[in-house]
Amino acid sequence: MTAGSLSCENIQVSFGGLKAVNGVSYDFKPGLLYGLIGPNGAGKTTLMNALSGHAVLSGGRVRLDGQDITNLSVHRRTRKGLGRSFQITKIFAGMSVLENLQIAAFAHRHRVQPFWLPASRFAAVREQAEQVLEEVELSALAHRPAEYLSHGDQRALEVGLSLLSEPSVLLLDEPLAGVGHDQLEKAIGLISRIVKGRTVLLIEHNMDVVMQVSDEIVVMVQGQLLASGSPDDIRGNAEVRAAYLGEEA
Amino acid sequence: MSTLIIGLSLSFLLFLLSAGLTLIFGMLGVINFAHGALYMLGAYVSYQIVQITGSFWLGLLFAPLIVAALGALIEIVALKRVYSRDHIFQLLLTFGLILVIDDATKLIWGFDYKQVPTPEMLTAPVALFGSQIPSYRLFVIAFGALVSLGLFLLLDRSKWGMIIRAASSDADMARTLGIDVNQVRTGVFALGSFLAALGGAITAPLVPIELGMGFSVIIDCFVVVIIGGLGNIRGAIFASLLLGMTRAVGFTYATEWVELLTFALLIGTLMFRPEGLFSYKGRSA
Amino acid sequence: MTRRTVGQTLMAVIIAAMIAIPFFLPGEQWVNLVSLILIWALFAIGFDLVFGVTGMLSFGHAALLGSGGYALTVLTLSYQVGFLPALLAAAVMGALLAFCMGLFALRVSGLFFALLTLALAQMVYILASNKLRALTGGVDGIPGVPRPDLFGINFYDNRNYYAFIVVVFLIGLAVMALLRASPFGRALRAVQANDTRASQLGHNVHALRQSAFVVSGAYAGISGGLLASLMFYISPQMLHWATSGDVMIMTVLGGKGTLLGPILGVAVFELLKEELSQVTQYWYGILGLIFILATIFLRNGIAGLFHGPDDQDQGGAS
Amino acid sequence: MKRRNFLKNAGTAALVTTLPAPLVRAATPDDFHIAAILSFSGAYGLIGNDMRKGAEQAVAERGGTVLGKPIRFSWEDDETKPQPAVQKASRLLGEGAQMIFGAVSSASTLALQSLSTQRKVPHLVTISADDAITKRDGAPYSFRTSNTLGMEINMSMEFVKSRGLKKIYAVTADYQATRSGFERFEELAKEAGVEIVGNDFAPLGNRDYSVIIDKMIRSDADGIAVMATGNDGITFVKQAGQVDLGKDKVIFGPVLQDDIFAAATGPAALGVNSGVRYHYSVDNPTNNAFVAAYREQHGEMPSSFAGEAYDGLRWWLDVVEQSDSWDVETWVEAFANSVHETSVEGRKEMRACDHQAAQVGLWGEVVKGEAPLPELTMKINEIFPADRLFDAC
Amino acid sequence: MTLLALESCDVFYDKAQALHKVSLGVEANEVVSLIGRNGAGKSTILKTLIGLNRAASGRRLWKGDDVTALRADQLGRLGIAYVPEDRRIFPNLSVEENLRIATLMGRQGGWNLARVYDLFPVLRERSAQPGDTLSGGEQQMLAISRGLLTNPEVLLLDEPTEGLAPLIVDQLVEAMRLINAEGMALLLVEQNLRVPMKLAHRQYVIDHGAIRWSGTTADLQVNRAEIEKLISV
Repeated sequence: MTAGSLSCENIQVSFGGLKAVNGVSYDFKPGLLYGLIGPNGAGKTTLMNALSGHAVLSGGRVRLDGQDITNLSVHRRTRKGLGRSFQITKIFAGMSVLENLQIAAFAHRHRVQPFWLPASRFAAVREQAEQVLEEVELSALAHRPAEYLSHGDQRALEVGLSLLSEPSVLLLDEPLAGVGHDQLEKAIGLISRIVKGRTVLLIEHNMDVVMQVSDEIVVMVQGQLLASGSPDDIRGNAEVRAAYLGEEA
Repeated sequence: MSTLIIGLSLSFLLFLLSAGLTLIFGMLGVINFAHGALYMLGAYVSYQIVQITGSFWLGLLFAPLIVAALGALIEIVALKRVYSRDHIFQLLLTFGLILVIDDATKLIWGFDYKQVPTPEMLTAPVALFGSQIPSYRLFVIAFGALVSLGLFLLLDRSKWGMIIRAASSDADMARTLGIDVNQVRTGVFALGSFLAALGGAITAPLVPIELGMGFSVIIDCFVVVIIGGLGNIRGAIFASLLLGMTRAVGFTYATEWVELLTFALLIGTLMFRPEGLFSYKGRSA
Repeated sequence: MTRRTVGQTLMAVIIAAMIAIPFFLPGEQWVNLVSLILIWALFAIGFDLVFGVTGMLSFGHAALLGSGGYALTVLTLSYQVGFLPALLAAAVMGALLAFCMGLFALRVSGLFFALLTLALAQMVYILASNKLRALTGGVDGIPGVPRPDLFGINFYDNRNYYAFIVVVFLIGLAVMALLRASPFGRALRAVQANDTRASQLGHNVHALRQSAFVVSGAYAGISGGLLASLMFYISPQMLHWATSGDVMIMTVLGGKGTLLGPILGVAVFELLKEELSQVTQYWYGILGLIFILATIFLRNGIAGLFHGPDDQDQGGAS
Repeated sequence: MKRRNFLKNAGTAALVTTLPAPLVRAATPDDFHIAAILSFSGAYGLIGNDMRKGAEQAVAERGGTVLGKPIRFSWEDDETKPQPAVQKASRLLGEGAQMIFGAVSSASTLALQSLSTQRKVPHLVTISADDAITKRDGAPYSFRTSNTLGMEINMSMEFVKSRGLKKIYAVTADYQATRSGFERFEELAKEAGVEIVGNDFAPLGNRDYSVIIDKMIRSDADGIAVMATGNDGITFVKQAGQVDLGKDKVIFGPVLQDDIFAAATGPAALGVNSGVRYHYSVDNPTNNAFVAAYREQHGEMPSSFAGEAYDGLRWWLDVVEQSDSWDVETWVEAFANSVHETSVEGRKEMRACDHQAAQVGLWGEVVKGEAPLPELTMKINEIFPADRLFDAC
Repeated sequence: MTLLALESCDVFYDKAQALHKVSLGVEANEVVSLIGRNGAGKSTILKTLIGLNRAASGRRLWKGDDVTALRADQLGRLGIAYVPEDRRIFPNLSVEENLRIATLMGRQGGWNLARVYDLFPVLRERSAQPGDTLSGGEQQMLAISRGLLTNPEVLLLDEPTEGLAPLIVDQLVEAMRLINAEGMALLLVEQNLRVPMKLAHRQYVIDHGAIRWSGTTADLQVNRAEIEKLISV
């Protein structure tokens, strides 16, 4: 079986009385890029949290490559090949860009973190980190403190961090949010490069981008799936247009 | 039966001691390590007032007010500057305050023990349930009940309570409604200091007044506050009752285990509910 | 970059000078003072692994310090164990107690963690001063804690014991420097900077926190053993929460999250204490005032002075 | 860089360890330097100040000199904690202090004791009462000139017998010394045919005795023995007063009350009986002279802490003077076998076997005082001879 | 008369610039809407107007006076009310307390407790319940009522209809129309055109922290295709 299939069965997440995700079932097939769209508050990020283990399910199951991961902790899911980036940038402040990536690489390569040698002595890790650095085009900024990067570069680093666990499934939460026009091309290029060979679930509000890069679009409204299909199908879907533009369906 | 009465008096003393601590945490997110020092100060100031006026009641009234004013000053001069930083800095600052308050007390009142006599009208014991109950204990119960009731009315029913609750749950939103959150914070810290000093003043006739007294109560306060859930006044009263009753029963049957019983209760609670019996996100202030 | 290097070098030079002074100055005053500073510094750098690097405020480190002190005392006095094995046992004891405390305390985070460690340590304090008095000598403690008996050197001479402390300290410092620079140390910093992200990258955050606490416990245990031996005496006072407060004050004063900062913090604290207490009996209050001012105005402690205002410390506070 | 540092220091260390120990005590120093380690802050801060006054009186009285050299005190605050006590004493011994005076709390004193043994420096204790301080063949350089808890316990039982009490309810601070004190008391009670109808161990530093007091009220005891002192004792007596426990039961304890504690307790202290270490009302020429000089100097009556400090230091300095030597061993030898005929409490005799002064025991009751006495003061009712209080050594 | 305006404001979050030289204003008695995608900077503009964000440069004006330096509570007392996107109902206050707290400011005007209960009768039914037990739509009504009870001259509404059922949306739109009819200016933030087209007199289109288009609703109707591109699929 190809690695990278992710399936949701009737996922439910509630906060207090509010059902943020209400019965979502969907099979994400290996190797495809899914664009997850929907109006604000539709539950997109919550769904992603449910998949990555950051939200507690009140019902339903999550399977990765057929294996039930519903009750696994976040770091165990990561080790099974589920990677993720966050909507709000979650890089490690106080460390350089390269150090950030090394943190990720060490996590991937060592179950018990080595304490007997300085981090700088692990050439393989460094190489891997540098490789990703190149991939996300941040090589020139390797030694810059991460929090001093421009917003766009921080987002790129954020994506780079997710890559180091060599995930078969990658969840990207608004990797382009706040990226300026000038950097948009570069960012899109980055995303299209890294998704190769992976199953990707992408939350993104820039419709041009979503439509351009996605194989499939999944639309969520009020905690439920409204529609799914090819970008063209979705573009022509009246219901979806109503959800966005507020036109009567 | 007398155990019950004594347990109640222990409980209300504990509640009076810890109410201010949990109030300040609930509103400001600050763990006020200097709470014990303010309690001690309350006892000393009430001693001073008793010395001057000869009236315990004036001490009980004015000592908390004076300490509250000092609390307000501390908040404005020092604490205000570190709200925006990590909680740890606020904790550190109040830790430094202990040292300053302790030495200032030493400077003003010297080393020797001070004492506040039991007020004249409460010296005679009362025969109840076949035992002699000190009338001062009964007063403590009544006063404690009154203060907790007053606190609930203030927080749950009054305009000020509404403002305090609003500002503690969402400071920015409260600001847009015209509430000067900075002033509210100063007020809450002053109120917490008031309660600490009230605890000191009411305990004064029961114990010798000395420099170490703040040090010894703070751990009890923390235990109450942790069991009750940080920042939860209702939880604090429940935890005080639990602890007070446990101690009364413990003193009756196994005095030498009372101290450990307190911690057993704490650990038991935390095994069962790590964030206290009432988590501070709870409904009441 | 260069500024940081210059700052670190400067700090290292100051510390090296401090260590060297007792070797060259006559009289025992410096020997005693610096001995104490180095032992506390060892305690503080261990504490900072939890506090400054991993971002957990432990208010229970006194219990770890004391447990090490008692382990060494009881083993050497009651079981005639040699000093070095007993010192090792002190480390193990500190680590073990840290592990046990961690089982409870790591269930919560932030201020809850601080309060819970405080309560747990206070329980250990009460046990030691009361219920375990057969082992600990109760409130009065145990006098006559021995010093090392090695290579035929008389370590009861404070100068010789000082040399011993310096050796242990430097080993401890080197190990800590290595730990902090190792992938393990990096991972701890990542946990502090962003635990959600760290776990997302595949780090077992709970295990990392637990390990940091355990290592820190070992440092505290060794420091406790050395301290008991320096004083020839141990009592539950070592376990009192005020001791936890002291090490926290020193660490913040020196600069949390830095390797050398806490050492400077300890040195300044002890020096101030030494000097102020000669001048006024209200020195604790003055110290408190200095500490409050430092909290308000010296965000990154003394180490921050060396690194300049805009240079965040390595730990990436808050 | 770190590695180089390490090597350098290790090298220096190795070098130093091979040097001979440089400390040889000068034959005749410039002054007689006393390392006075007392509590000026913390729980016993009050005591330290009084001890200092008493000690200074003892020195002033002899013109500030011994063996023709000026006496110099270094007053250090141990914060009522053992670690600072040792730390500060170590520093002073490093500077060449000839003796240690202190500390206040038994914990600090025991800590100083091992330092004194280690450094072979005489150590004078005038307040700490823990029996462990003067054990048989114990610390060779430590001496105690004041009471032990053991003798005070014995005194308590003498009081029980003389008062004809038959049933005792006890409360004991949960602390090593007081626990053994209670055990001793229990044995003595058995011998004397006195029944112990109850005992509660209350935590040290307990702030609430109401439940225990309630149990006492309900009991048929005619005597209440309080094996606790300081805060614990004051708190107990204060709270007992709120139910008039003393109305039909006699409250007493080995070190329950003195003038200072009574002042802290308030009216509830009236009628409470206690062993007293020293009291200004003891009538003998030495004491009368001391009290007069002290009152002139400080405008108050000397406390038991001041009196004991004065008495012990005076005794020690006399012995040193008589030894006419700067040799520590000579002093220790002489002091171990000395008798203090003119003590403020009467006669004291140092026992060579355990370095404990055998002495009379004062027993008193809190009564109302008239000026110039404080409002509440101790009235010494009995003076027990030493042979009834001390077991053979 | 321009009630409330921003003049060339730059706003940063940490080091990321959220607003670029934004200038806009609300006239008395006017309904103005800010439209844009998620993350375009609309909420940031509102927060800057009400004083919860500090502008790195530029000015805030109230009836022509410079009020850049005033704090949020002072601005609130001038007559600016804010209904935030996530409603921010005080969870530990009852529904009625959530309303009464707004009246403490003491500004006089046409709105009182009885009138908001008439406007949203469901709130009267729920007046004793804790604020966070309301449904999303009820919370929105409560948030709007809370804003009204300060009797402001201008009410800032951040996506008041987001995530609500069409029926509730209609109810809210009617309410806003009524509020405006009584003379209160509204500044409305929306992601889509549904509500603005019904209510607003003038519109600003925001993208990437800057104003991309502004004009009357009639103008917008003319350029609708172009504007939809800026905000949607």
